[in-house]
Amino acid sequence: MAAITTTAGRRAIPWGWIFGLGIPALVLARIYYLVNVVEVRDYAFFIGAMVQSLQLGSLYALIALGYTMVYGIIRLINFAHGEVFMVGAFISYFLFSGAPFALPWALLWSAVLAWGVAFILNLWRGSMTHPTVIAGGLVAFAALTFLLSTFQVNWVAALLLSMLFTGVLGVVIDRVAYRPLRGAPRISLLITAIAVSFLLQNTGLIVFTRNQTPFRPETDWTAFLQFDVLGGTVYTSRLMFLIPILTAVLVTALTLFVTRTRLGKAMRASAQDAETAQMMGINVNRVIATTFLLGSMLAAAGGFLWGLNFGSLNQPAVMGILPGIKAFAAAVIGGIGSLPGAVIGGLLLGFLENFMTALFPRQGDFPGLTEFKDTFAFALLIVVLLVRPSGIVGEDLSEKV
Amino acid sequence: MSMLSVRNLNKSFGGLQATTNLSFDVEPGEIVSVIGPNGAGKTTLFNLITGVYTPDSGSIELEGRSLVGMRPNQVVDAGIARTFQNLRLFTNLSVLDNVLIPQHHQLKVPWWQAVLRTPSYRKAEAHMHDVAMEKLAFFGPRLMSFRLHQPVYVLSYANRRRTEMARAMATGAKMLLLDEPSAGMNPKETAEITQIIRRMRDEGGYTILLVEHKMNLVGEISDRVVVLDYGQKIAEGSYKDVVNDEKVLEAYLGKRADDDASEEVEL
Amino acid sequence: MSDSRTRLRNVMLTLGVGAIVAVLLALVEGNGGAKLNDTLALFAIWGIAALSLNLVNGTTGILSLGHHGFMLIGGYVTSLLIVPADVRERIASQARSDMTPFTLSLSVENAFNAVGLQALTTPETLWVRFLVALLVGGFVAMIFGLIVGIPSLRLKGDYLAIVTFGFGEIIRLSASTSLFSPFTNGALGFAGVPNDFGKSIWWTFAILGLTLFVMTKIKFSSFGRALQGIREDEIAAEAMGVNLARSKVLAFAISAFFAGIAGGLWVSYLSAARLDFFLFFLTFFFLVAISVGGTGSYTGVLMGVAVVVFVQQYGDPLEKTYGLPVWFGVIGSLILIAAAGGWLYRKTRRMRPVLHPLVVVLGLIGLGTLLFAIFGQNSPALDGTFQAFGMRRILLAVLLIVIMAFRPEGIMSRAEFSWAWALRERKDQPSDEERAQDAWLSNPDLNRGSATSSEDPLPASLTAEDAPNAVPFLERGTKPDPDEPRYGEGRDWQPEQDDEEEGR
Amino acid sequence: MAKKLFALLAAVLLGGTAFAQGPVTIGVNLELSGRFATIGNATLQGIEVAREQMSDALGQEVELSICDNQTTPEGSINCAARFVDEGVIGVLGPISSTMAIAAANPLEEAGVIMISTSSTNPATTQIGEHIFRMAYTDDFQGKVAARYAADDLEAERAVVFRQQDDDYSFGLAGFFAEEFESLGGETITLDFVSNTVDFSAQINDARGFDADVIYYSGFCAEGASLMPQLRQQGFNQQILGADASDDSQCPVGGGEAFDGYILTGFGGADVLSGDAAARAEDFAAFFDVVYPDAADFNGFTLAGADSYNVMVQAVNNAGSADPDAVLDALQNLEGYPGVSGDITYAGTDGTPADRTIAFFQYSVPGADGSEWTKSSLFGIGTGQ
Repeated sequence: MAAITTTAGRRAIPWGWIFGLGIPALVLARIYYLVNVVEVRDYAFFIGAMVQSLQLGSLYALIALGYTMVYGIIRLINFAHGEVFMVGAFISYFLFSGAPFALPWALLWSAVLAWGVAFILNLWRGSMTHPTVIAGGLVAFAALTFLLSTFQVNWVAALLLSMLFTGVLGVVIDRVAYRPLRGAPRISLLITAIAVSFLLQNTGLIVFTRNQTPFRPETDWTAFLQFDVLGGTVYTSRLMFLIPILTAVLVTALTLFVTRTRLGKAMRASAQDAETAQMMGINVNRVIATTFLLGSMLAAAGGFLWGLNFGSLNQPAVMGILPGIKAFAAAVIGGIGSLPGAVIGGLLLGFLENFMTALFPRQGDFPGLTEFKDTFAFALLIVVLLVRPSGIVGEDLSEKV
Repeated sequence: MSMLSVRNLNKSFGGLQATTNLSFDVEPGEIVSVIGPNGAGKTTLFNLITGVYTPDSGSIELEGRSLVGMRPNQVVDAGIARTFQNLRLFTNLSVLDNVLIPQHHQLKVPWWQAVLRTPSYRKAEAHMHDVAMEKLAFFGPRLMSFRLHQPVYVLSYANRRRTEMARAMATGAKMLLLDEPSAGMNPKETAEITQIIRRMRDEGGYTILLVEHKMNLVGEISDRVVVLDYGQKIAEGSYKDVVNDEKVLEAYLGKRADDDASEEVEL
Repeated sequence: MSDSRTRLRNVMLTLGVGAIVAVLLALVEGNGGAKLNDTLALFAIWGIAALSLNLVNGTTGILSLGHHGFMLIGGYVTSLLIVPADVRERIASQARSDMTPFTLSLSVENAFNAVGLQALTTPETLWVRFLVALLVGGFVAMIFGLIVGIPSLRLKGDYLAIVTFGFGEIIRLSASTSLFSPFTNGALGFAGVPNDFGKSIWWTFAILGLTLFVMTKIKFSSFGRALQGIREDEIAAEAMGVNLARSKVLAFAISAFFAGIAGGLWVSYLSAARLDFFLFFLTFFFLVAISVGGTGSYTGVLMGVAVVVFVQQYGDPLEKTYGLPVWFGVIGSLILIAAAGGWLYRKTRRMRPVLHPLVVVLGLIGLGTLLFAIFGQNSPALDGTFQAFGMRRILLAVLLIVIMAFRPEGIMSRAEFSWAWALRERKDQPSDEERAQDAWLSNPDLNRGSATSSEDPLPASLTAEDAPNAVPFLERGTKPDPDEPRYGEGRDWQPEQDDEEEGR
Repeated sequence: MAKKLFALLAAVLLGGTAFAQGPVTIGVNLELSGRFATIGNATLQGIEVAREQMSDALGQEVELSICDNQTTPEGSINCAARFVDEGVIGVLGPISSTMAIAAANPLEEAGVIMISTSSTNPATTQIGEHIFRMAYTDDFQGKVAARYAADDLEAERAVVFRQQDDDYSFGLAGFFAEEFESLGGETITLDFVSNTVDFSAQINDARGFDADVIYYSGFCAEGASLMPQLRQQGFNQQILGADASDDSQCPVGGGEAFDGYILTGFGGADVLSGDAAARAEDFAAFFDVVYPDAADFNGFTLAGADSYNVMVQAVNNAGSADPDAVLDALQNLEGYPGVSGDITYAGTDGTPADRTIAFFQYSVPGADGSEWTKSSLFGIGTGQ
């Protein structure tokens, strides 16, 4: 827990406004300088960079939401969330690409996911030996084996099914690895999260594939798109519309669920104080399972769109690490524990990465900031954690003596 | 020159005014008790003195040196040690270690000499060991011999209280802040603690500032009493005249229904 | 036994064991294969790194995930200083390498020549240059350790862990950028680092012994106690005068120094310095070693490292390609064992119903797969082979999850191997004489009969309500003063309930 | 000194078969899993088929001790340590320079011969006299590509994409840029690391340079992401590649972005001249019998086969399994009739003289790159 007691009232300087207005002004000035004075770039290029940042930012936001929700409820930095994002992407690949799992792996996956479905039903039916729970489990097992081993679907169904499967997988991870540690100190919980992330990485290498896979579902959303604006041409694709819109839909759905439904209210209550919520009759285990379910579903959506955006998926052991940690940085920058914070943080990080490399291009012997592209996220994460651990939107979670 | 002088101390958390221009002094060798109903700001006062919180305004001076803005370990260097209301001992370490750690800040030997166990380090270690034994001996044979090396979580509640007191003394501080030392103790143990506190003052030469709820202990041992209510000092003086003070009764027992203040109330 | 005599005895015993280990190593190096030699060297190198990480994780209670970053710095500085001249020409001649003539001239050999120690630049005295390069690598890593230590003053718990992870990744990612590539030869790194130090058991075990010496001396010194105080309760430690800033930064710096040394040896072991030798999996392996072995004890950490190195080096049968029937048989029997374990667990805990549906379902699946594997050998579904690439890391990950769930404090938890423990000198177990005296102290009335040698009974006046100025009752220290008034002669008082021993 | 003594001691004590006339074992250290799995397995098939053709040396059965280095330097080092323990007569592979350099150090010290089937980085054979290679070197491959870009494509400005954490790609990009600039052209080099998927930053840098040709010295794993993104960002210039992209992963992974992609690689039958072409053809025929459905029959397979042939020939020439005898037999091998052209090690530092390098071109009609074809344009010998 961040242990800085930020005493209110001392902040005379409105940092919010200074950064809020100052940075955009600096960026515009630099763009004007690059376009008119040095003539290295044209306005269209920056609009293109803006579009790319929006796409990348939405992807980071989708993953960051998972981090924020899990941290809000059980104060755990879910290191394995990056790998859940990877699993979601690969399951959707196997579903739409017509390269179904071999029978043994389909059996393995469906056994795990069926047990997860049974566990979810158990949360609502009370005990694992309840007839509907067992029936649900077996039906899920049969359906999943069939689906994973023979089926080929179009990309929309693949996206939805992969979200469902990965959601259930998230619940299974919580049930197996994190539940025995409910009362444990948070450091051992973090170490288990690291272990789970390594486990998923290497299982991915065995179950999915060992080298980079092309990710090209039959969809015309990835068709190229060029339009001329302000004297230059912007090269992008139709994804420019699909990714932000789909992200907006998912985020509003999540916000509606959290604010409007009873379970959502229970989630917010448990985020405030899990013990008291339990005393108020809230089944905290059900709430935590729902949090993992929703967080993992969003991560799976993020994985699918990530594949669409870049056209290929990295090998499982590597794909989830960098996006996972950058999304966590986005969650912290936005304010860990608050949903809007995660979205803001994600978009901010997307803009930072794309615009820093666009604003400081290669000129003469100045090599440009391309090499430092990945280190921005870490640098920003450390600065935010030191200066303002509660993030842009988040509230102060300091610890009382 | 008073040992501790607090001059119009103010501290507020957001809206809540925890301490409002509180001033009092503690003379060397004196035992002063701070009493008041729950939430009167007693523990906040301790946290302000020991540097855990920084006051909004006002001054705290130990023998003339201002403590405001010091980190807790600097306050201990200055000469004030404290015990905690809810026993914050190093539970997994042995009793001996618990009493050796407070002396670490006085160790002048650099770390690499400690690694090489140079004679100067061995001498300092032996000295620390003797000081620890002397402080523990203060509580008689209970904490000595075999119990020295047992982890603290094995000890009984009373022994843990005694270890915490010994730990506070071992810091080499001149002044002790005891936060409800007799909390959770039966009458016999309370009496024993009363003796010990008096001996600490007489033989150990400590100046003691005490927060306590048990009036018989406060009455028996304290030279002066300061009464706090809602962060303000409402009375100060010897135990006898403070007990009958009108405002103190009001603070503890609340206003009488028919406000007939003339009657003398035997506490 | 007087204190100095026990210390002498302990030193002699330790030297004896050291000699035995040296003899064993001599035997092994003689005819052990290259693989066994490599495994022992790897055990020593990773032991150094794990011990230094445990100084921060175990002793000070701060989870640091940036250890691979310090090893990278140590490794690269050591290799920059020690790489032989012909490799430097090859790098210089390489098309477009970013290394400038200045950075290429940074070597201990040139430094010795400049300083006039020509005698030490001969091939025979390579070990002197390697030692100097190792120490310089350690110091540079130590400086980075100080930098990473500073955020640890403001942050705690999982936030601090993430910041250290961030530092580790920044170091790794920026090492190949144009800012640092003049020093690190970009992502290519250095080949041809002399590996007769990293691979030689003598060097690695000597440095492991040195690390163990320093770490134990720190842990059992006043500085080590202060660090453990910080682990137990940071607020209480600061309230007792421990300077948090100085102690934490000290722990980080020493840990980073030895991480740099381990990095230098690791580079020499692999005879090349490349960025993908210092990925996060190194820190993960050390984390497994520490958590499995026991965070509070160095003996435990070394046991953990032994487990990790064994799995890493001799785990390759796990990753061979086997026929599908073999795989099915293994998975089937594993599920069966899990089911049997579940059944046994429920039986011993007398949970109702013993045959929980999950146990039954698992048993059926396991049996089914096993039978299918045995009898369905030649059916089309089972031909073809399969290789479980990365199975060793899965095994380590599962091991860590299980350990964290069932025994978070590790095998040895805080129990440290010491000669006193080995020779049964348990100081914290009371002898029966002391036990009697303690019982008497708490309940003089009850034990009046049994307390045979009660020369130090409880004071009579302790609980007399009507004694305003009670006589100073407790005697000083354990030796009773003859002229102190004897207490406990015949006054009557209620026996009080001071329940002495309530265990945790 | 201690090392040599130890190596001999280990060899003898371990029932070292180096001297005794036991079975001749040849170590095979290849990337059978991980990033270069397709090229590694293609090379292994080449070695196995060559062993089918000629399975005995000195009258004994030749045994292959296969070790998968999982495309990691430490895996390659472990394999090398295993071969030192087993006392093999020689080691074939690895295919890539990074793994080859990692394995070459311990093998050179233990005095074991190593022939890297397709490592083209000059540094590999410079490690020691026991280290040979079957392929040409990158400086030749870079020069030829640069000359083709400057003369045939009349390009003045070239963008070079380089994978900075790989010896092969780093060196090759350097040689191309050096030669291209010496021919009066102008180049900028853009770096990426292995497993990069998002090339937007590098493409942004390339945009300001309006190049005529793009040279890619990386592997197919990253190429399959880079090429589509280049096409999407409006870069329609001709793309030149190297032998690392001679791998089915490229056209299948990159799809139609690889249509018209020209690459340099190991010469197959149709670029060799005279009887070398004939030998290559009947090897290809024999190969189809053993592996009818092999997806990748390319220069790597031929290089694997020739490495095996040359090793066995050296053992036969030496007449005994003594490492030093085999070494100098290999060192003055003259004009061996290999399936990938004549092989001569005499007078070289381990790089065979006069290897032919071929220019191929991909044509990928369908969008998803399922039916791609690779046609060879022409071949150039190292001599010219």
